[in-house]
Amino acid sequence: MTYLRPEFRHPQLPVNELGYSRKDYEGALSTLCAGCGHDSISAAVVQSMFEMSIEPHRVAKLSGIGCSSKTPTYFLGKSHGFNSVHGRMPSVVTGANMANRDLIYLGVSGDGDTASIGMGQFAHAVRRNLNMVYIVMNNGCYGLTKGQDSATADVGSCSKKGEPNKFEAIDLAGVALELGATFVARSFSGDKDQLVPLIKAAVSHRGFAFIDVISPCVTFNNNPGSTKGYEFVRDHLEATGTVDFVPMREEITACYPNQTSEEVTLHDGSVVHLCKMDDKLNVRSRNSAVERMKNYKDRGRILTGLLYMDPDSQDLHDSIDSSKKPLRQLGEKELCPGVAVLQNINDSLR
Amino acid sequence: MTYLRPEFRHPQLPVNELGYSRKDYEGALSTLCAGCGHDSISAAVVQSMFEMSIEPHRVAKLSGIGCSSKTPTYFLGKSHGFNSVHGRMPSVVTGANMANRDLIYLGVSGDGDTASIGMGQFAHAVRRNLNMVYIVMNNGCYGLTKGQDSATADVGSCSKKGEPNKFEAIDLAGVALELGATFVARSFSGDKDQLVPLIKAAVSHRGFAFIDVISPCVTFNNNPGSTKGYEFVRDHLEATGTVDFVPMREEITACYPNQTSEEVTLHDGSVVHLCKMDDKLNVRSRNSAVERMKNYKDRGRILTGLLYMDPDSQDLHDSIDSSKKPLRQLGEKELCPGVAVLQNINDSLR
Amino acid sequence: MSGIPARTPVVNDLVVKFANVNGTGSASANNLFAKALFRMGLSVSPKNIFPSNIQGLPTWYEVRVNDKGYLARREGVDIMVSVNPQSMAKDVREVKPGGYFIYDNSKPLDLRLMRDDIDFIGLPLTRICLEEYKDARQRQLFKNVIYVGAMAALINMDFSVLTDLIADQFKGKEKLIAPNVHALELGFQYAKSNFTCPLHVTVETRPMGDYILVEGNDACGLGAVYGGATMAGWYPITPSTSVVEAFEKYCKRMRIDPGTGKKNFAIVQAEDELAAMGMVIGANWNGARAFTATSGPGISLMSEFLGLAYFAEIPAVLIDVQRAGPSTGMPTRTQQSDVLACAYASHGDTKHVLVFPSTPKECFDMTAQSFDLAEQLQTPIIMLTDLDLGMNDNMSEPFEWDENRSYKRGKVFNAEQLENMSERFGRYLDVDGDGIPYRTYPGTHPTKGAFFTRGTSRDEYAVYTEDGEEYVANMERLLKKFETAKSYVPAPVITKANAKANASVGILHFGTSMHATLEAVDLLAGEGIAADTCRIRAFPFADEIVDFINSHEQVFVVEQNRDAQMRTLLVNECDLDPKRLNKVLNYNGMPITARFVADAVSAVLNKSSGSQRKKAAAAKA
Amino acid sequence: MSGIPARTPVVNDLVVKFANVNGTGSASANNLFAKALFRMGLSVSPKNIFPSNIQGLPTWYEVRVNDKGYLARREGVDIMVSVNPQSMAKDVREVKPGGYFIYDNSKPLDLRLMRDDIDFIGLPLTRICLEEYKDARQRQLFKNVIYVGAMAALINMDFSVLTDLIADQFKGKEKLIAPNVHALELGFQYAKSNFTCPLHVTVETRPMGDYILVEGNDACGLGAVYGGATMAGWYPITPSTSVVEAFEKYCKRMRIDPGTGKKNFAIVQAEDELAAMGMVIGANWNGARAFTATSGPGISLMSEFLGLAYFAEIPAVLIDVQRAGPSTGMPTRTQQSDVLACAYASHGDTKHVLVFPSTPKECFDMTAQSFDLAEQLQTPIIMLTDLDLGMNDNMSEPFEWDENRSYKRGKVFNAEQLENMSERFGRYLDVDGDGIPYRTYPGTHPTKGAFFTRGTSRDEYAVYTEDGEEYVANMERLLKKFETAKSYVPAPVITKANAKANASVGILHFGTSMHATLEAVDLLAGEGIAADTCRIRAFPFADEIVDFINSHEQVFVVEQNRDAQMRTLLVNECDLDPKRLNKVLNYNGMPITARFVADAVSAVLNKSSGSQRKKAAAAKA
Ligand SMILES: Cc1ncc(C[n+]2csc(CCOP(=O)(O)OP(=O)(O)O)c2C)c(N)n1
Ligand SMILES: Cc1ncc(C[n+]2csc(CCOP(=O)(O)OP(=O)(O)O)c2C)c(N)n1
Ligand code: SF4
Ligand code: SF4
Ligand SMILES: [Mg+2]
Ligand SMILES: [Mg+2]
Repeated sequence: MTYLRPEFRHPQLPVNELGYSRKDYEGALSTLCAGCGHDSISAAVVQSMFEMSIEPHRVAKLSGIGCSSKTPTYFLGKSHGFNSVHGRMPSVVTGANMANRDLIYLGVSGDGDTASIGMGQFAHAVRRNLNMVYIVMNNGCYGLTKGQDSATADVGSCSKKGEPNKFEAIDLAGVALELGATFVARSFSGDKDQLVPLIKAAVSHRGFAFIDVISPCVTFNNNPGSTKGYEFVRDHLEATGTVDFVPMREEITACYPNQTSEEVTLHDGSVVHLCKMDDKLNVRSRNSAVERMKNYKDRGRILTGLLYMDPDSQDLHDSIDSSKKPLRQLGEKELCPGVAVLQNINDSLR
Repeated sequence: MTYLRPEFRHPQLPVNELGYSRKDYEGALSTLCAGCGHDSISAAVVQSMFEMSIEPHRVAKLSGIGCSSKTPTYFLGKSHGFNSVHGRMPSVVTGANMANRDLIYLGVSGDGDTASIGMGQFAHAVRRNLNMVYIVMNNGCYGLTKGQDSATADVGSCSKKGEPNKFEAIDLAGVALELGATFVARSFSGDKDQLVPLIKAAVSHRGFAFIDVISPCVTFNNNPGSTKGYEFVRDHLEATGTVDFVPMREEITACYPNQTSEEVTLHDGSVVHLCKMDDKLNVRSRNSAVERMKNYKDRGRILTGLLYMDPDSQDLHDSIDSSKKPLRQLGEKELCPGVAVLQNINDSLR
Repeated sequence: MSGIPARTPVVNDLVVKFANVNGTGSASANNLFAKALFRMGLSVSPKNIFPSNIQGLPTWYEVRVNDKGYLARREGVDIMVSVNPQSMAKDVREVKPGGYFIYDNSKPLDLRLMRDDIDFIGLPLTRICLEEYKDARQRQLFKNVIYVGAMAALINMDFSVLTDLIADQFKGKEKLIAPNVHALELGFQYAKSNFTCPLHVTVETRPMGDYILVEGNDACGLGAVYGGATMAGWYPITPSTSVVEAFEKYCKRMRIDPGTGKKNFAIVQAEDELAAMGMVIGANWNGARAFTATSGPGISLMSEFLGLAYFAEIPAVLIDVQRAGPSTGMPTRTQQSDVLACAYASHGDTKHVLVFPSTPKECFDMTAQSFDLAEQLQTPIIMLTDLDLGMNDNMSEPFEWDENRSYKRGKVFNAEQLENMSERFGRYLDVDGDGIPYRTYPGTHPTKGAFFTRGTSRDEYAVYTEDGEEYVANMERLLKKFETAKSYVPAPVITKANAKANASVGILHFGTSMHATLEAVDLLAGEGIAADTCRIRAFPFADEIVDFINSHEQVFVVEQNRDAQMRTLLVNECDLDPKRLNKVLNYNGMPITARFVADAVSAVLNKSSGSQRKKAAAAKA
Repeated sequence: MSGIPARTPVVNDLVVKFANVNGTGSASANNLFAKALFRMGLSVSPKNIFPSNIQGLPTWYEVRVNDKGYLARREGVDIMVSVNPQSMAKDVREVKPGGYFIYDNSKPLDLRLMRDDIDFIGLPLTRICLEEYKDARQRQLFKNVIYVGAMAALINMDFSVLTDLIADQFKGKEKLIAPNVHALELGFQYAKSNFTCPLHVTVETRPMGDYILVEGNDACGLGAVYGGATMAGWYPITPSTSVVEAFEKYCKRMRIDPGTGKKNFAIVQAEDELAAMGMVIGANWNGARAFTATSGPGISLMSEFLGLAYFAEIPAVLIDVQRAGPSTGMPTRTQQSDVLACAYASHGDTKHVLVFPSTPKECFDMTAQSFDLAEQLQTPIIMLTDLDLGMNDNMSEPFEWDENRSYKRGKVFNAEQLENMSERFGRYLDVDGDGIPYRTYPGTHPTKGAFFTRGTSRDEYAVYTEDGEEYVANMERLLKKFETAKSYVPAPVITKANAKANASVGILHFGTSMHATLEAVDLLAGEGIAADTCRIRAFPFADEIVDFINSHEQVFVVEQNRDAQMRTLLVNECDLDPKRLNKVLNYNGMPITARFVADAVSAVLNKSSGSQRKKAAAAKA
């Protein structure tokens, strides 16, 4: 049962460079629980794509299984989407990306989908530096199967069921850093101001851009005692700084006087500008990111924002040296060696 | 086709506390290639178990699939063994361990078996701190399928096929540390002096004890250009220090004057004594281990030896608070609630 | 002018359907309704029809009530209680002519929905709640209780049964009793004072039989406790999740060591289904009884491990609560469509023992028995239940346990036996000629009985070999073992229209197709067709099943999948002519009904008698 | 006294078997031997019999030679060339009476091995090498070439063919030619001077037909290049590894963009088989032709994804090079035992299109065609080959390619079509009535044609629904599509003993059972039994196959697995009486032989004619 959003056109809706309004980036009406963090992330995706003036059909959105993995239905209704199988979205994106390197690949997953059943595929998509944006909507539980603890639940955290979780949390950003991810960020579904520029930077990054977004499950894991509930997260957040995504040729805004700033120029000429709150962080250094994250964690704080990026990384296509022209656009002429060549091969086998 | 080792008894063979000779810890004749690193590791396992006077039948040895995973046939012929399926040994050990917490679980795997197909299961066995010794015989390639690069192959490393590997290596010790492993070591199949005490310490550790052993594949990945060949590894090794495993009640030997030393007492009273060559390492600090490993790596060196251990960790049985008596020894009386209870249940359902 | 057909009073034969929004707390009120009817001594079969979603989408609760013992779904809704505007249009259409559509008339009804062949009964649910309650959550919750109260008046339910139930339900939270009873009364009174109560469809108390009302999954979990399972490795997936949850619930009550307070069980939520199955195999290999529960996608993922367990001969218990299709294919609807995937799970030549429960009592019995079977046969036992049985309250005979029963642990040599053994221990030797070898647990004896477990590249002593003859001998022994299994597994249940002779029609069925099939026999009898039935309870198939087929002229196989999977298995494993087996297939995700079965059977009979008539006519011409 | 039976000269009919140690470089010498016979115009069918291990265990190379075009294995070794002391005892036993056992007599032979019904021929291989070569590696390598030289003398091979081959083989490394030829000569001369050459079994040149000698896996890789595959996602597993390796080899030659030097292909070694299949699905979904290759365990692991691709209707090509059992179950032996696992892969109601090549040429053709089929039918196509075909050199007709052929990309709307479309695009609408809907590639059109891909919870417009009727309609359309597939897939190949009438015996076969079956027909003819054959080349089954079965009295299905899996599929999908189909099953891991097939057939015929006789006798009595 799906509802199509009632169609009404507002003539004064603001439009972007392409002449599209935000509506052109929306999807079907969400069927998630009212207040679910995931819906805010969908909204941030809409906002980012709208602001970046990306043609919706140039985006392919893929996901695994879970409440989080349902969200691609709820944004970018003009993009092709693929709700695949549980934990295996990364491989599907890998294939899709190999077929056509010219689209933007947006993968959406949950903490169950990524940190449990999907751990292997996640690790290897990172390792290959697959050119995609990978968003984990991290609620520390399995929403769609009614709230079991996931592997990102903190030890001692209590979901609605009431039993404290017994195992150490897997920190997906930490794992991504360890495995060589070239863009790593963490955010919170409740912080759209931070999330939108992060998504934009991730889209512009060539390579694997990972955003771990803490996204409370209001139905099963938003109670006192849960370390992934709105209240707890809001109380324990700290940001690396404010991130500004500056498209090519636009001017960079300054930081507040007492902040240091760092700029990273992306391969397409756009710039990520970070006004740092934590001036010990060096976003171009993997070791620094690891150290800062642990430092905050040891103090019981959650460090959000841009953690690390390497704008000069080689993506999978670069590594395997595949043609610039998307493989799926190659014609029969380019693909089929023809009769004469086959004759030679036959001769070599006699 | 398997050969039984020719049986001849040497009356003067040295025996251990149990009166067993080294022979009692051996297995069938190896069918690996002559010179394969894996055989040296098998020998180190035999040596460790012999020296620790462990009754062979108290050990269960399990593995996945690969040349490395074949080795359990070649040591501890009096132990039960299980050659399971590719990449899934950790889950089989988990079940086995749940059934009987009193045996010693020795898991053997390869870099393909662990870092590729087995990544997810490996990560979760670590996370649960399953009480086992997990040895990866790491040759940077898929030996049994004839030498494809594995995910631990260094970028640029060339196997016998001659093509440089394109992807960043997964550092399994790094991953284990990131995921919260409570005992992490790295060694080299050619360094029995280092490997034997590490295995002994791992056996004594309660929790997940991980040893990444670089183990050259002489047939497919021992050529110049390979960073997992004997020569390269020998040239690039550095050790954290010399490790001494000291069973309970024995005296601890001193270090050389210019070395600092660190001692870790295990839950069974035995002590791991580390004479440090790298005095910046603190083996009780996870962050220190991570930092030191990266430090050596950045300098193109391979740091071996004991990297980290937490002797007070809770293993999976502790976390779930299961009975001290092995579950498989519980009798029908303890397991079956009986007729009267069932009657009550029926009544509650009317 | 009303188009309502003439109504004659109907007692104890109705279908009531509640249309709700999921996540609004309607479940407990609806359960209250069904359970009250159950306590009135009636047969009830409530069905939850819910979306793959947590909150906000339409969900239905359909209760069929009768006093004939019928427990299948029945088509045709007599009374629709509509509390979800989202699905109202569809819901109105579903009411059968002469039925009732009960709705919240706090807002006016969309007139386009009106039908003149049914009655519309408006209850001002929202208005009453607004007046009575202040708290938003209470307003939402009690709305559901109020319509149950109204239903009590409308169909003449025993009100005291309802209030007793409320008292039972809130034992320990007595404060909640009064407000709930009050809500019931609000509805009851409103209906009494505004409508002629009761309607033409009513219920009446009957003597209560010896039944319980429980979800199949709950019974499986309990069966695992009684069956001696100490380990469960699992991964959440609807509709199987509640099996392990029930196991945990009962273990926490009955498996805490009284001395130490420690757990005499271990439950590990795995990282995925491959790992869950690996854990089960590891634990069983090591001598514990371990199991897992999953649904379709899990079966696919477990298949490599299932093959290994088959070849390496490791016990394992796997409960497959079937649902429709892939993860994005109606995961919250019921089907029996994993029969083939389970019977032949894994690549290569494999066959697995399957058991098929039909009721919660059988879920309990067969789960417990599966642990015996797995260890006796040293192979995985797959129990095939489904969403309908697993997640709906099912009426069932009560659970039973024989005091004198003891676990059958199969052929395992202990330390003493090994010590006294003079010959060489051969893990895969067919010592007894039944195809079942002896095993040993790790750690049993210092020098004897150790062996190396692997697939099929080994001889009878578990020594590595790639010899073709050894391979063939082993594979044939496995076939022999499968043959042996026939006499261990639950026997089929046969019903006969006439005790002394075979009817000409024979209907095979299994699992949740049972209720519809047995009721269909009565419907067919009404049409003058006598039919015998044979309920398959296990694979490999007992000889009685083949006999049943051979001794009936027209044979039908009732199942809830598209591809007639059980029929395939029958044909293939019993070397039957497929033409002998007519298909009766329901696979829209809704539990099958008796009418569906009866119609399918008589359609075939009519056709064949038609063609016989034609043939006869042709012969005459 | 010699027990050697009387020998009469035999020309062009022998089996030579080389017993080696793996990892000692024997493969290239053995290949040289087989290829020389091939170039002499003879039929050769070399079989590698190797362990699941890299170095040091016994390995055999068996070459059957004849001039009748027979390409199956044949029982009975005429000449055993034994260079492996490990397996010598077994190897001596295998020689047929009157045959020869050639061994390295540098060390004395163990006298206990002696048999008096065969000849022992000692070649001082080690000694010659010690004398001739200094380098240890050379000593090992040339030992193998020397025995080939000796064989040339012993069975009268054309020596110039061997030297030509050496020249071809070392093109570019000319320095190596002379020492190799020298080694050949050493063996040749030694045999000439020490034995009466030739033996009673010899070979003789025949006119060379239009054949090639190549491994099936190589042909698959080449077929993927010609078929337009641009992406392969794979995970290494014996015996499928060389499929993707061949694809890579040919791509590197023929798919490098001449302008940029970039690769017009992408090969990704996945982390496991689940990922490999996911990649293939992703790439095909996005409009590229992509494939994977695997063996049994991979099929198990891919089954969830295969189900998704079936329901979501995504093209995919999967090559399953079959082997025996689980990972630890004879992975280096051949079988045809994944037929059922592939046909019904995944939970739920699924069916997959299968193709079965029998020769390298068909590997090539069918791989290329599979990409057309996958896109035309929008479903996975699984090609079932096996270790025997895939990893052994097989004689085959040469590869062919029709200049005028063009890729059939199936029903895909492009931007222009979408632009001009007035009606709403429905991804799963059955527009043409053949069950095959239209798809679009991501990124095609700014506003039209986008859809959301998921399993079955959707309507014809790919909009989410859990409606039961939509589900059923979709599932039935999938059946219709499967019916349509019948006319797309490769047709069966039928041979008839007598062109004008049907023989009473009909033999069905597929894949690598072809050679044995066709030869068995000749053997049976020798026994006075006429048999027709029908080679199944695809599932779903064409009507001709059913006709073939119906028009033969005694029908046999030849296959290389225990459970008669193809027969199951036939019975089930064609609604056949299983009693009509006799099983001929070989599953010891060795390629099936003609003798095995012929014996199995005549055993059944004798039994049934025996029982007919009995009946006749009984009738008379
Ligand atoms: C193979 C498989 N196993 C299990 C499931 C059941 N399942 C559906 S969603 C889900 C977990 C979802 O958790 P997460 O990814 O964190 O998403 P959330 O719902 O929390 O957003 C599970 C286990 C499935 N669909 N497929
Ligand atoms: C499911 C599955 N996929 C693939 C294989 C084939 N296979 C056997 S061993 C192996 C890799 C072994 O590599 P590694 O673990 O590094 O062991 P090594 O041989 O190098 O010691 C593979 C891919 C298999 N047996 N099972
Ligand atoms: S269950 Fe949790 S994660 Fe799922 S939609 Fe509801 S709030 Fe969101
Ligand atoms: S192939 Fe490599 S890993 Fe395997 S046995 Fe030989 S040397 Fe060892
Ligand atoms: Mg989650
Ligand atoms: Mg390896």
